[in-house]
Amino acid sequence: MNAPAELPFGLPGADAGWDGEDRAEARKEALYLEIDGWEGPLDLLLDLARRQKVDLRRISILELVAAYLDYIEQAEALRLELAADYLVMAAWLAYLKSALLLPKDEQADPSPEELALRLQLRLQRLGAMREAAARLMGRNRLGRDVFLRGAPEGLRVERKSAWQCSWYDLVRAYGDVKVRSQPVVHMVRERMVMTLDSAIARVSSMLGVSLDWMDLRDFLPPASDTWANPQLRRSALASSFVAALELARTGRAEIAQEQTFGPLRLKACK
Amino acid sequence: MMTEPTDDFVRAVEATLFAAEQPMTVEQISNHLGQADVRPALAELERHYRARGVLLVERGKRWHFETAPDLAHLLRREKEDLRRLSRAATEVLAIVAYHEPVSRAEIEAIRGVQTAKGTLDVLMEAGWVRVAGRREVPGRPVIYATTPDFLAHFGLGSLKELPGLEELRAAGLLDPVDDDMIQTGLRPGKVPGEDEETAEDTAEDLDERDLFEEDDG
Amino acid sequence: MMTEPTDDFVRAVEATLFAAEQPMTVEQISNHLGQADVRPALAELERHYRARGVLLVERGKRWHFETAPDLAHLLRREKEDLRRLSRAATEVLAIVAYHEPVSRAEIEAIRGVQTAKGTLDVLMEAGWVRVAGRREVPGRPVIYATTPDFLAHFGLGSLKELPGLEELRAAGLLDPVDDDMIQTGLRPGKVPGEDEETAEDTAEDLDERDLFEEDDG
Repeated sequence: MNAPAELPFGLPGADAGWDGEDRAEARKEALYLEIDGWEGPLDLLLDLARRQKVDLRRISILELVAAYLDYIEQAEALRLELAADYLVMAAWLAYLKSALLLPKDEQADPSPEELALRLQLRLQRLGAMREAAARLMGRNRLGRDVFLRGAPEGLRVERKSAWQCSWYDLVRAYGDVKVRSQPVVHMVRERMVMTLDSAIARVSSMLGVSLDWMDLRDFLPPASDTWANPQLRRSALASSFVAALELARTGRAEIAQEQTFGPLRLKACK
Repeated sequence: MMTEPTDDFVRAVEATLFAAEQPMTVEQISNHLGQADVRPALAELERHYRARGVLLVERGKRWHFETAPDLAHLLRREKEDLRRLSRAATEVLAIVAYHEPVSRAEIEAIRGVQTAKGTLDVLMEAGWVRVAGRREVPGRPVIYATTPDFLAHFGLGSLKELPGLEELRAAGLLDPVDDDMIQTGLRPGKVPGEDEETAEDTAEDLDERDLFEEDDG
Repeated sequence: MMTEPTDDFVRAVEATLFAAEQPMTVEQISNHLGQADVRPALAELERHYRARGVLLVERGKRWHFETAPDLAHLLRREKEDLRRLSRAATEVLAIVAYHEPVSRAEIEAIRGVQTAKGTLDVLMEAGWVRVAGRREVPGRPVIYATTPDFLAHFGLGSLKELPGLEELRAAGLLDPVDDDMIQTGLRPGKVPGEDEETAEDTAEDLDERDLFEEDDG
C-alpha cells in the first residue's frame, strides 16, 4: 500500500491511486488517445495542472488553458456525445484566455483574474478530495488489515414467558368442558295433534245429532285460534278419517264415496 | 496497572486466534505464522487470559477464545413476556385441578379432544402442573397434578375451594354457551389427532386469538 | 509474568464486548450489565489491550475489539473479499466525509461532473453513507452523511480524525459549496439536473462500470 499521507496537499505528484490503485501511468499514455478515461473536464484540467509540477496555488492559468485546448485539438477521435462537456469547457477557457490577455480597462465583471482564481480554487478542492480519498483507502481497514473477532458468541436476550390465567378463566374453562361433554339426549319435539280418542269422541257425538250424510271435513273443529294451524288441521283430518273407519267397523256409522278422491261422506247407522 | 510489553510473536498468535472463525490446531496457527513454534506463545496467552473475562482454551487439540464460564450469565439477558394461556391450556389446567391426579388419556376423555403434548408442557413451564408419578395400571401412564404455585397463583387455600358442579350450574357456567360451540365439540366424523388442537383453535372465538398475542411490556 | 487479579466488573465488560456480534455503545453495554457505569472499565480495558495483539477501540461512540494494525501483514487474508471501489465512489465518499452533510448537487459541484446515482447507492449499500435528511433550502435536496460503520471500517474514532482535516479546513478547501459554484461552476449555461443523468451515465468512467456492473443503461 502506498502511503500518500506523508505528501502535503497540493504538491505535484501527489496524485495517488484510488483504493490502492495507481493509474497515473496508464492515463499518461491514454492522454492523447481517448477522453473516456477522464471524470469530466475538471478532472482533465486537474491532471494537466499537475503536469506543471508546481503547487496548485501557483499554477499558470494561461499555460493550463493552452494545454487543455491543445489536448482537445489533438483528441481527434473525440466522440462528440461524450465530449460536449469538454468542448463547453474549452470554449469557456478560450474566453478566459482572451479576457486575461485584454487590457485591464476592457475587462468585464467578474474580472478574468477573479474567474481564474475561482478555477484554481476548484482544482485545489478537487485535488484535496482526491488525495483525501486515497489516504482514506490506504488506512488500516476493517476486514482487510484489522479484524473483528472471528467467532463471537453473541449476546442473547432470552425471552421467558410469564403465563397469565385468572381464576374466572379457569372455572369458566371447566364449565365449558363439562357442557361440551354432557351426554346428548335426542328428544322428538312435541307437536300439536288431534288424538284418535278425541277424534272418535268428536265424530261419534256429532253423528248422533245429524241424520243426513255429512262431509268428513265438516266434522273438523272450526278453523279459528289454534285450529287455524294447517298442520293441526291435517292431523285432525287424519284422525277423524281413522275415527270414521273405526266407527264404521264397529257398526255405528256408514261411509260413502261417490268417486275416487271425491268427498267422503258419513252418516249414523239407524 | 502497567502492562509489560508483550512479545510481538505472542501478539500475533493472540490476534490470529481472535480473528479465527474456527478453533485452530497448533499446526494451523503455526502455518499461518511462518511455521514458527507457537506452543510457548499459547502457554503464555493461556496464562495471561486465565484471570480475564475471556479465556484461551484448548478443546480437542484446537485452541480458541471463549468468554469465562463464570460470566456466562451476563451474556444472556432475560426478558419476561406476559402471555395469556390458550383456551386449550386453560381447559387442561382446569381438568387437572378438578380431577387430579389424571393421566393425559383421562384429560383427553374429559375434554373430548386430543390434547397436544405442548399444552401440558406449557402448564409445567408455568409451574402450575407437575408430573405426580405413574398410575399402576397397564401401560403405567404418567399422571399429572397441580403444584403449590398453582394454588398461590389462583389464590386458593386448597383444591377444595374450587367451586363444585352445583355452584357452577348456579352461576350459569354450565349453561350452553352457544350452539356452535357445542356442535364443534360434537362434530361428527371428526378424526382425533394432534392437529385437533389447531382445528379447535380455528373454531374458537376471536377474542382468544387476541389474547394469544404476547403483550410485551 | 503474573497478571494482577482483574476486577470482576471489568471482566464482565471485557466478556460482553468479546461476545458481541456488533460494536456496542456505552449505553448498550450498560443495559446489558445492569445499568452500571461502564466507562471506567472501558478505559481500563483500552489501556490494558493497547500493548496486546488485540485492541479495544471506540469508533463513532461504539466500542469493539479488533486486531492490532501493526499485525496486518500477518493477518491479511489471501482472498480479500473487500469490494473494490471505483475512483468515482472513493471520491464521493471522501467528499461526503469531509463535507458532511452534503447534497448531491454539492458533490457534483466539487467534482465538476455529474455523479451517477449508482455511485451513492454503492456507498449506501456498503453501509458507509446514509441519507441524513433534507436541507431546508428551496427544492429541499436530500443530504448525505457517513455512518458509524464508515468510522469503524476506516479506523476513525470520529470524523475529527479524518486525515488532514485541519490543514484542509485552514486552507479553506472545505468551505461550504456556494450556490454560485453549484449553478454555474465551470460550465456556463449548463444547469445540473436530473434529466442529465442518462447522458452522464454514458460518460462515466468505464472502470466504474466494470467494477460494479451497473448496466442499467
